[in-house]
Amino acid sequence: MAQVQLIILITSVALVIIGLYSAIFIDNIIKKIIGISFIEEGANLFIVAIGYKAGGVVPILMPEMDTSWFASNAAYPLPFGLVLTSIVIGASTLAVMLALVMVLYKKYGTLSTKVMLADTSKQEEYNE
Amino acid sequence: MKLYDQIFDIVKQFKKLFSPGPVTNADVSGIVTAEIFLIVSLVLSAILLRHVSVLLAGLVTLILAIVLISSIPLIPKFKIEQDDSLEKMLFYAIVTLAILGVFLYWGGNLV
Amino acid sequence: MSSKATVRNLLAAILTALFSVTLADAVFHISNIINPGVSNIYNALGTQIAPNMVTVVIFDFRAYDTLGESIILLTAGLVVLLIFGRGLLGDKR
Amino acid sequence: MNELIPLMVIVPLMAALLISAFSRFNTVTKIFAFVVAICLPIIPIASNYGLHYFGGYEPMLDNVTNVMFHPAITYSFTFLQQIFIAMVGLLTFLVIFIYLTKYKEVSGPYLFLLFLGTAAVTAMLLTDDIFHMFVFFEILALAQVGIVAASSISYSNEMALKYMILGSIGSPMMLLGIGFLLAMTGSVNITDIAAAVHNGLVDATSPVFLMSLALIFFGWLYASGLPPFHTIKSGIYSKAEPHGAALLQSFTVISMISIVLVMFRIYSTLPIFEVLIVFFSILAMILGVSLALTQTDFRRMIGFLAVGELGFIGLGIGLGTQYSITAGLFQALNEITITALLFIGFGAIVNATNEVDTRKLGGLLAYHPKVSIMLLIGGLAMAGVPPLSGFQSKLMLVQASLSCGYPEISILAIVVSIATFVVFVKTYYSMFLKPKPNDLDVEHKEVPRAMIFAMGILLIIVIAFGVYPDVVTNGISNFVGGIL
Repeated sequence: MAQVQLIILITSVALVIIGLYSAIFIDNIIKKIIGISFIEEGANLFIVAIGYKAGGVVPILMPEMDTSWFASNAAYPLPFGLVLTSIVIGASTLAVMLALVMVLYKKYGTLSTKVMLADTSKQEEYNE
Repeated sequence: MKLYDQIFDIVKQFKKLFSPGPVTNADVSGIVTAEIFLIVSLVLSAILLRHVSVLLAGLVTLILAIVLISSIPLIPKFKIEQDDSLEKMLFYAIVTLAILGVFLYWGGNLV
Repeated sequence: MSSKATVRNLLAAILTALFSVTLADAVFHISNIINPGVSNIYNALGTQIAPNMVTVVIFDFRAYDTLGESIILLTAGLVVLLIFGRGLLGDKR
Repeated sequence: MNELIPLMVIVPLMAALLISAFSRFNTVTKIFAFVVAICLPIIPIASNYGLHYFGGYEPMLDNVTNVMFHPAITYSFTFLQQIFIAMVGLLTFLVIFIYLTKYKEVSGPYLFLLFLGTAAVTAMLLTDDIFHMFVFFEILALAQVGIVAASSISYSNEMALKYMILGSIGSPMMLLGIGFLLAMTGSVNITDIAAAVHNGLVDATSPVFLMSLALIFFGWLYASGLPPFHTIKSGIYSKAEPHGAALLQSFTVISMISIVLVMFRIYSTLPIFEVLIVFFSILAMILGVSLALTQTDFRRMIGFLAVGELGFIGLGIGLGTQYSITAGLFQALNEITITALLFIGFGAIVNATNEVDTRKLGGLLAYHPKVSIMLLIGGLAMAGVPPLSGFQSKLMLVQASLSCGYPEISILAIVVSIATFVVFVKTYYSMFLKPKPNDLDVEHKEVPRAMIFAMGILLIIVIAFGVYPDVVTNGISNFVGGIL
């Protein structure tokens, strides 16, 4: 049953790569940000997959379970705990990015990255 | 005379890239210093290759020095490549990431 | 200028493809060498604290991370409000 | 009193929360922020060295595999942490003092972000847990974005969004690297991971381990603003208020050294690790200083100079001997003070003239002699003129690279110092010595006392470290001996 874990791991890499591609090549800023959140979710999925244990049970002690049996058969809880934290981190960064995009969309009236996030160092006006 | 023309060319090219406004004496001296500093420091860091192989270091240093001096208005090119647009920043970030990952994974044990 | 951009895109695409192959290979190899490590201790010890091991990890062993997690949510909220204009610094320059 | 160790993080966090909740009451908030800011440098000095295990979970032995594990988050507090936390606490105090005296109405969210950033870097320095470090690193990134976005300078929102997008590529890569380490060792505690690597539980030559190095290294490049992230870092500094930028650069330096020390403890067995650090440091020095020479906006110029100085720290750590790492960390401490001094001093000029373009400034020596002299000393310290602190750390670096058998690096470091000096002299000339342009109207108002006070304090530190470097270097050297 190790295939399950392998499939999840490969999926997580696929998510990261799709995210990287869309973050580089797509001009629309919203789509770019969707790609970026793909990268974050890929990293999270990777850590979830580490917690997999072949033939293991969910790490919750049910009343009928023996504690020593549980200790040797439960899935690994540390990665799940870490992922819960990092999901919240990803959501927070996403919120801030989208807020910035909202403000900049009002300013420029377009979602194109080439217009919105171009080189600004030369545009600062030089008033004689 | 050719070198002089080339150095003069730096100033002319730089004016186009500058943020709008006059180019003062201090700026010109800064640009010329930057040009010389760039060549000297790149050649110096190429000498570090001698810890890998002395022959390689000599060759690379010579070629680098010749190439850099013959294409002397370097700073304008450098500045274009490192402006503030997201496109270029992302491009360089991705290139660094990919080279780091590929190089370390397949060849990190060779060093 | 557009030809330069094309070269750039091509280079980025090739390098990303190489990187993706590398990453996939690394992850393929990692599935053989996973080490449970400290999770064994959590599973053995945590049953005395609470029945759900993930809760035990989040709220007992690594509770300080969870504090950081809640702080980051608050920060995100405040920064969003800041971007929309609440509490900006005065002078326009 | 080891109970003080978590307080170093909790005090600024709680201050941040209370200030953001009660920012309506202006006077109370001001007094409260001032009092907490004074406490920040005092707590680390009053605290004793030691370890703090959260929840009281001491290291435990896994009965099956006979490996020691730290089940809970651990903080370790030594001389290195003490000196850096005290320094960043002092800097936070000065910046908040400047801010409180500059604006009549305090902005709650901005004070929140300043305190939160301090709390985050303190946690990053103290922690012995790589995931905990990642969490606080993300908090720090959000706080930096907030500080930039708060500053109503034109194009600051664009720069903040660029920083976030690049950061959202950099930090998930770091998380992926942490995931690789977690998969291989089953722990996120740095002591455990380092022990697993050094005991041979993890194959240090396996490509997967090297891949984790590549991913965490990329995250480190983003955190510290080394190339390819040098343009965005200097941009961030130039779009923040000058006193905010003084704090931002200290955050950058501290996150750089805390992550690189973690990487050093885990990966120091790999020869490629040191090569990589030296490579990127040299690149940072060359690109940072050569771009600083071509700037006309002096905030941007100091930003690039700060990136160039980061290269010296990286060099010290990349050379990998006890002496060189001590030199690198001492350079980090000096850079925090000197760059903060420069940012605050140039901030005073912005305050007086509302102008950031060096071409439109001039003749300010007659108007602000105190500021100009302090700035001159700061710039000399950055370029490494004796007897100031920058000289001591750069001398140590040059000696270290000579004794490692890399005379080229010594020459390069000296050349970079000279170029730094040129940058500074050029800017100083065009701001203070050149005749005043006719259209420049200097407001005849005093530079805020708080700024003069802050610069004076930082100057005293710069000179003190320059005359008595042993006070700091001995302690740092002991710490480095412990991790080698």
